[in-house]
Amino acid sequence: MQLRNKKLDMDTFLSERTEVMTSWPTGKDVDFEEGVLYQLSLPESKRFSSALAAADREGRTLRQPRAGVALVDEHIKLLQFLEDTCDLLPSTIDAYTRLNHYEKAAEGIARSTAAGTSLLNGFPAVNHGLNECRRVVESLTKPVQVRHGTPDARLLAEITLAAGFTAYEGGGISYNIPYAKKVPLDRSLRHWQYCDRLVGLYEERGVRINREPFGPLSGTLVPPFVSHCVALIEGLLALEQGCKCITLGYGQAGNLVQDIAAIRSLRELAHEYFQAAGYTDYQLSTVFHQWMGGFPENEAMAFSVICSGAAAAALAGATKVIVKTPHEASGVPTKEANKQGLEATTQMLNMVREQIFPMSPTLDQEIELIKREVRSVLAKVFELGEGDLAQGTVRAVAAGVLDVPFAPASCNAGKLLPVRDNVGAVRIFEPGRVPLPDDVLTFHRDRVSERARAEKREASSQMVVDDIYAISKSRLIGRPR
Amino acid sequence: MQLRNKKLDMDTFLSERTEVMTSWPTGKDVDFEEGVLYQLSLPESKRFSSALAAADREGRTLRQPRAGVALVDEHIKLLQFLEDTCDLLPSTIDAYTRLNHYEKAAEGIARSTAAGTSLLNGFPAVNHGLNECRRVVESLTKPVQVRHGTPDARLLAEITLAAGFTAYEGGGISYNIPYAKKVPLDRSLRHWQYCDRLVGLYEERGVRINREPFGPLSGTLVPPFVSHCVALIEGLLALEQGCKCITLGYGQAGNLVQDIAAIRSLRELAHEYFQAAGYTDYQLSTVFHQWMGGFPENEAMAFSVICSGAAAAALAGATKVIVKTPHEASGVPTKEANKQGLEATTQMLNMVREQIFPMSPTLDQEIELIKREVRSVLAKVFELGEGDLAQGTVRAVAAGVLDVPFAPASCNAGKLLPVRDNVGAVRIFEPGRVPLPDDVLTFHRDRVSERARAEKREASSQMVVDDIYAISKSRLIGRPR
Amino acid sequence: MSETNVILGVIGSDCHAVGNKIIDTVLTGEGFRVTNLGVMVSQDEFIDAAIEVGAGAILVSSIYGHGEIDCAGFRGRCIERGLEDIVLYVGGNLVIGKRDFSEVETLFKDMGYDRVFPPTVDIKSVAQSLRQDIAARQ
Amino acid sequence: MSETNVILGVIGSDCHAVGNKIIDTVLTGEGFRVTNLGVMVSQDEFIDAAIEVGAGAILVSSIYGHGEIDCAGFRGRCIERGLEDIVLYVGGNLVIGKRDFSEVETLFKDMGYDRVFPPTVDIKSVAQSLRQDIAARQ
Ligand code: B12
Ligand code: B12
Repeated sequence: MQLRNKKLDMDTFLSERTEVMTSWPTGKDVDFEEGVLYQLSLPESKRFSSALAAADREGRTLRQPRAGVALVDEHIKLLQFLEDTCDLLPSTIDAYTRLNHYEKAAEGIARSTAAGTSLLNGFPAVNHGLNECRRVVESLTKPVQVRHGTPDARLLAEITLAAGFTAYEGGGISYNIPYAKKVPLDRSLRHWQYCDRLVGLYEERGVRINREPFGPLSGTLVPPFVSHCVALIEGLLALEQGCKCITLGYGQAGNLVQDIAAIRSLRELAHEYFQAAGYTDYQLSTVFHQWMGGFPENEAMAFSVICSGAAAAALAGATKVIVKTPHEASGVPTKEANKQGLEATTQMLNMVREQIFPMSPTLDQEIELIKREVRSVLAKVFELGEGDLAQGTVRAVAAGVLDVPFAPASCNAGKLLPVRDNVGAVRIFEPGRVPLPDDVLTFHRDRVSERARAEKREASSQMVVDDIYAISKSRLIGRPR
Repeated sequence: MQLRNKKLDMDTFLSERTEVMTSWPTGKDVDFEEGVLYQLSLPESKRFSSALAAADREGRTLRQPRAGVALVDEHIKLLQFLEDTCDLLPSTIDAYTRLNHYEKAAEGIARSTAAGTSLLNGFPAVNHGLNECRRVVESLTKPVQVRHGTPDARLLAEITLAAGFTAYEGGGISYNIPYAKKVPLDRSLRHWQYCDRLVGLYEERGVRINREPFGPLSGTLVPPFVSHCVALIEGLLALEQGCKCITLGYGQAGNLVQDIAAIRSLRELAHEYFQAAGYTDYQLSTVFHQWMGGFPENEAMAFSVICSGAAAAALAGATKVIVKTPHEASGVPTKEANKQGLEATTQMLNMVREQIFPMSPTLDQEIELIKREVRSVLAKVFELGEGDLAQGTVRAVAAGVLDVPFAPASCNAGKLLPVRDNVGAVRIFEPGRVPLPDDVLTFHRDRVSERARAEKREASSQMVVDDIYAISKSRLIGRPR
Repeated sequence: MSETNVILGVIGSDCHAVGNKIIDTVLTGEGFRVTNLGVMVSQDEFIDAAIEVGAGAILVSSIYGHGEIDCAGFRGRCIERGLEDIVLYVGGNLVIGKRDFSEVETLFKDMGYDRVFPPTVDIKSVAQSLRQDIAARQ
Repeated sequence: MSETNVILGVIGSDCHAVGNKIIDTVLTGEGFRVTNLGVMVSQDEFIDAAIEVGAGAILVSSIYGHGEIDCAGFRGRCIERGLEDIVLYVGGNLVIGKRDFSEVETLFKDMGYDRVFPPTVDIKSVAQSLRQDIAARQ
C-alpha cells in the first residue's frame, strides 16, 4: 500500500495490529480497551499533557531528565531518586529495543542481573512487558514519557501506553535518520502513522497522550530550520492520525539569540502550518534540549554547558527542557550525576525564569530568517508530494531537500554542511540541494566569510570539524589556536 | 590635618611613612627604591596592567579567583594549582591582618603550623614580610594582586608592592563601610590616600600598579548606582594621588539586563567623571564579581550561580571576572573546589565571549537610569564638599546621601533598603535620604508595586529578607511559596 | 532576670553583618528582647552586655572562619565572670573550609556551647529551643 | 596486502555517526586507505571487509555503551576466519557509565584488542601507532 498522509482506517490498523502484537511474546498481554481504562484511572498528576498545559499557562519551563537502566527495580529506584528534582519523568529505552532486537535486550537483562549492574544503555520496556511497566508508573508520582529512538516503535507504543505512560517521543523522520542506517524512510513513516493512530485512538477514548517529535536530530550543528522542518512535518503527520497534544523540539545550538529565535519561531510556525492544514483543536508546547553534541569531559565545564542550556531554555520560554548531566561525555550517568544536572538546571531556571530577554531588531531578524528558511523548504516538500505531505517527505529526503547533517541513515543526502559564524550561530557552509532563497544563501555565505576573515583562513571542512569538537574542548566556535 | 582631595605632599607622606613602617617589625625590611628596582625587574607577564590592557584590546574577560591560606608554602602551592586555569592571581589576606591585628595573625600562623592546615581565612602578608611575599611572586608566572578589606592598608601596601605584587584592591569607602564597624570614614579615606600616593610614587618611577576599588560593597542587593558612586569617587581619589591604572568593579545583581547595563554605564560614567575632573592619562578597565551574596549550599546549584555570573560578565564585556567556587556557602574552598569554579567559568566565558547581547530600548533605558541616578547622587556629594570630593564623601555618608545597604559600619546610614522587582532587578524600596530625581523614585516605586501585586502582598521588610535568602534557596526573587 | 533577654553579636574581627541583622529581626519578632552588639564583638563585650541586661542566653555568630580561634575559652570566661548558667549558642560558618557539620558540632560543644548551628538553620526553629533552654536553666 | 588498508566502523546497534566520519577523514588525510562501514556493523561484516581488501587493521568504535557485549569474542572470530595477525583497535565510550579508563583498557585488552582508546584520544596520534603496529605484524 502506498504511503499517504491520511488517517489509517480501522481495518488496516487492526490487521496490522495482530502482526505487531505477536512480534514478541509480551505483546499478548496488551488489551487496548483495558489500557484505556487503566489510563483513565490515572490521577491528573500523572498526565503529561496536564503538566504541560499548566506550565504553558504559568510561563514556566519544566525539567525532564533522561534515565533508563536494564532492570525494573533499579529503574524505579533511579526515577524515584530523580523525581523530587524534576517535573516530568522519562524512561529512556535501550538501544537493542530501539532496533527491535529483543533477544539481544534479553541477553542484556540477563547479563545485567548477573553483573548486579546495568549493562544496557536504557530500559528494555518491551522485554519487561505490560505489568512490569505498570509497576514503574505506579511507583512514581509524576508523569512518565517513553524516550527512545526507534524506527519501528509500534509494539513499544502498545505496551507502554497500555501501561500508563502518558507521553511518547519520536517520529518517522526523527527516529529514523539520526538513529538508523538502512531503514527506508517510507517504512518508518508508515510505522509511525501506526503509533500516531494508536495515540489518536486513546485520544478518542478521552485519554490524552502527549506526542513529541525528536527535535535535535543528530545533535550536531543542526541549523534551526532543518530541525524545524522535520518537527513541523511530524507534527502535521501526528495531527492527521488524531493526536492532539504536540510538543515540538529543538536542540540548543549555542548562540543565545539564535536559540531564543528558534524556540519562538518554532511555536509561531507550528500554529501557522497546523492551522493552514485545517487543525484547530490541538495543544501545542515546545521542548528545548540542552546541548546535544559532544560534551567536555571535565565535570565543572559540563555544568557550564548544562547551565547555558538551562538559561537559554528559560529565556526562550520553552515549555520544558531536557537536562544533561556532568557525566555526559563519559557514559550513562549515575543517579547522583543525573540529579546534579537537574539541580544545576533548577537553580538556573529559577534565576532566569522571571527575566525577559528584550526584543530587538537582531532577534527579530533571526526569527524572520528561520521562518523564511522553513517556508522555503516546506513549500518544496509539499510541491514534491503533489499535495501529499508523507510522499513529499520521502521525495524531499531522497532529493536532499530535507537534509540532516552528520546523520547515519543512507536515505539521507548528507550534502548540507553547517558551520558556525563569527558570533557562534549555526549557519550554512554548503547548502547541498536544500532550496533556500538566494538572499538567504548570501546571508549565510557572508556570515561564514566574516568568520573566515576573522580567523585568517578559508572556510573548509576542517572548520566544520573544529566546530564539532569545539564545545567538548571548552569553546563555542572551533577557532584555530 | 583636614582631609582634602589633594595629592599628599612628600613631607607629609614621608613623616607618616616612618610611623607606618615601624608599626610592625616586618616593616623595616622594606626599602622603596629597592622595591622599585624589584618591580622593574619583573617580566611583563607578571604585570597586572599589561594583562588588563591586552584583554581590553582583544575584548576578552580575564578570570581571577580568590585564594589565600595561612602558610607561605601552602599559599604558593594553592596559587600554582590554580594558575593554569586563570589569567590573574590573587592573594586574599586574612581577616586579622585586615584589621591590623598582627599578633592575632601570628597566633593564627602558629596554630596553623601546629594543625598542619590553615586556620586563617587568608594569607597574612604583613606577618610573613617582604622576602616571603617575594617568594610567592617568584613562584608564579602570572600577575598577582593583593585582595583584602583593610581600612588601614598602608603597611600591607608597602610590603606587598615592594614584594612585586602588581595590583592592589581597596579604597577608603569600599574597604571601610562593608568591612569595619567603628573606623571613622575620614580616617580610612586618609589612609587610602597614603596607599594611592604610594602607588602614584611607583607610577612616577615607571612602575604601573593597578588599583581596584572594591565594587560589591556588602554584596547584598546593592543597587548599581550605589556601588558606581563609590567606585567613581574612589577612582577620582586614586587618580588625584597619581594612580593611572584603575579597575572599577561591580557585583552581579542577578538580572541580566541590569547587570549588562551596570558594566556598560560604569565604564562610560568613569570616562565622563574622570575627564570632567581633568584626568586624561589613565588606563581604565572593569571587573565583574560573580554573585557576592549568600550562595546555595548544594554544589550543583552553586555551579549555576557561578555560570550565570560568568555569562553576564562576558555579555557585559567586563575586563575581568572574579570567580566563586562550589564551596562558597560552606567555607574557604579547597584548591580543587576553587579550580572547579574557574573551570566552569572558563567554559562559560569561552561559549559566550564572541556572542553579542543585542542593543534594545530596554537595555538603553536601564543604562540611562543608572547614569541619571549616579549623576544625581554625585552632584550632591560635590555640593556637600563645597568642591572637595573627600570632604563631600565624608559628609554625604554622614547625611545618608551615600548609603550602602546592610553594611556594618556605624558611619553608614543604612536607611536605603533595596528589593527586587518583578523581573529580578534590584530596585529601591526605601530611598532613605539618597537624593534621586522624583521620576526615578516613581519608577522604582512602580516596579516594586508591580511585584507586590504579582505576589499579592505588600512590599515590606519581609520581602527584602526573602530576597536576601532567595539565591541561597534556589530563587532569584524571594517570592512567598 | 527576664527570661527573654538575649545577647546577639558576631565574634572576633568578623564583619559579616547580614545574618546578624536577620537574626535580630526574627528573634525580636518572636518576642525576645534582643541586645544586638552587631559585628566585631569581643568575648568580654558579650559578657558585659549579658551582665548588664541580665540575659538568659548569648548567641554568638562566627561567619568568617576564625570561629575556632575566636570562640575558644568563652565558656570559661563566662564562668569566671559569674555567668555559670547562661545559655551559649553559636552558629555560622564556624570553621575554615567545608567540613562535616557533625565534626564541627562536637568541636564547639566540647568548648562548652549548648547548641551549635550550621548556616542553613531556620531561625524561627531556633527561637523555640532557645526559649526552652533558657527556661531549663532558671 | 597493502599495509595502509584499514577497516573502520561502529559495532553493534550503535548509531553514533559523527566520530566515525571524523576518524575516516583524519585517517584518510594521514594516507590510510580507509574502508568505512559506518554505523551498526556486525563482527562478521568487519571481518568480511577486512578479508576483501586485505586490511592490516580493524578499528572498532563503540560509543553507545553496549561495547562490553558487542565487542566480546571478536578476536576469536577473527582467528576462526583466518585473520590471526590483524591489528585490532577499539575506542569510544566502551562501557556503560563513567568508569576508570585503566579498568576499561584492561577489560578490552583481555578481550584481545591491541589498543584501547578513550573518547578524548587525538586521532592523529592514533595514526602513528597504527602504522607501527601494522608494520610490526607484517
Ligand atoms: C550526539 C550524541 C547522540 C546523537 C547521535 C547522532 C548520530 N547519529 O551520530 C543521538 C542524539 C542520536 C544519540 C543517541 C543515543 N545516544 Co548518544 N550521544 C551523543 C553525544 C552527546 C556526542 C557524540 C558525538 O557525536 N561526539 C563527537 C564525536 C566527534 O566524538 P565521539 O563520538 O566520542 O568519537 C570520537 C572518540 O570516541 C574516538 N573514537 C571513537 N571510536 C574510536 C575507535 C578507535 C579505534 C579510536 C582510536 C578512537 C575512537 O574518536 C572519535 C573522533 O574523535 C554523546 C556524549 C558526548 N560525547 O558528549 C552521547 C552518548 C555517546 N550517547 C549515549 C547513549 C546511551 C545514546 C542512546 C542509547 C540514548 C540514550 N540512552 O541516551 C542513543 C543511541 C541509540 C543507538 N542505537 O545507538 C551515551 C553512551 C553511554 C555510555 N557509553 O555509557 C553517551 C556517552 C551519553 C551519555 N553520557 O549517556 N546520541
Ligand atoms: C556577603 C559575604 C561577604 C560580604 C559581607 C558584607 C557584610 N559586611 O555583611 C563581604 C564581601 C564584605 C565579605 C567579606 C569577607 N568574607 Co564573606 N561572605 C559573604 C557570603 C557570600 C554571604 C554571607 C551572607 O550575608 N549570607 C546571608 C546571611 C543571611 O546568612 P549568614 O551570614 O550565613 O547568617 C545566617 C546563618 O549563618 C545563621 N547564623 C549565623 N550566626 C548564627 C548564630 C546562631 C546562634 C544561630 C542559631 C544561627 C546563626 O543565621 C543567619 C541568618 O540566617 C558568604 C558565603 C555564603 N554564605 O554564601 C561569604 C563567607 C562567609 N565569607 C567568607 C570570608 C572568608 C570572608 C573574608 C575573610 C574574605 C575572604 N577571605 O574571602 C571577608 C571577611 C573579612 C572580615 N573582617 O570579616 C567565608 C568564610 C569562610 C569559612 N568560614 O571557612 C565565606 C563562607 C565564603 C567562602 N566560602 O569562602 N563576605
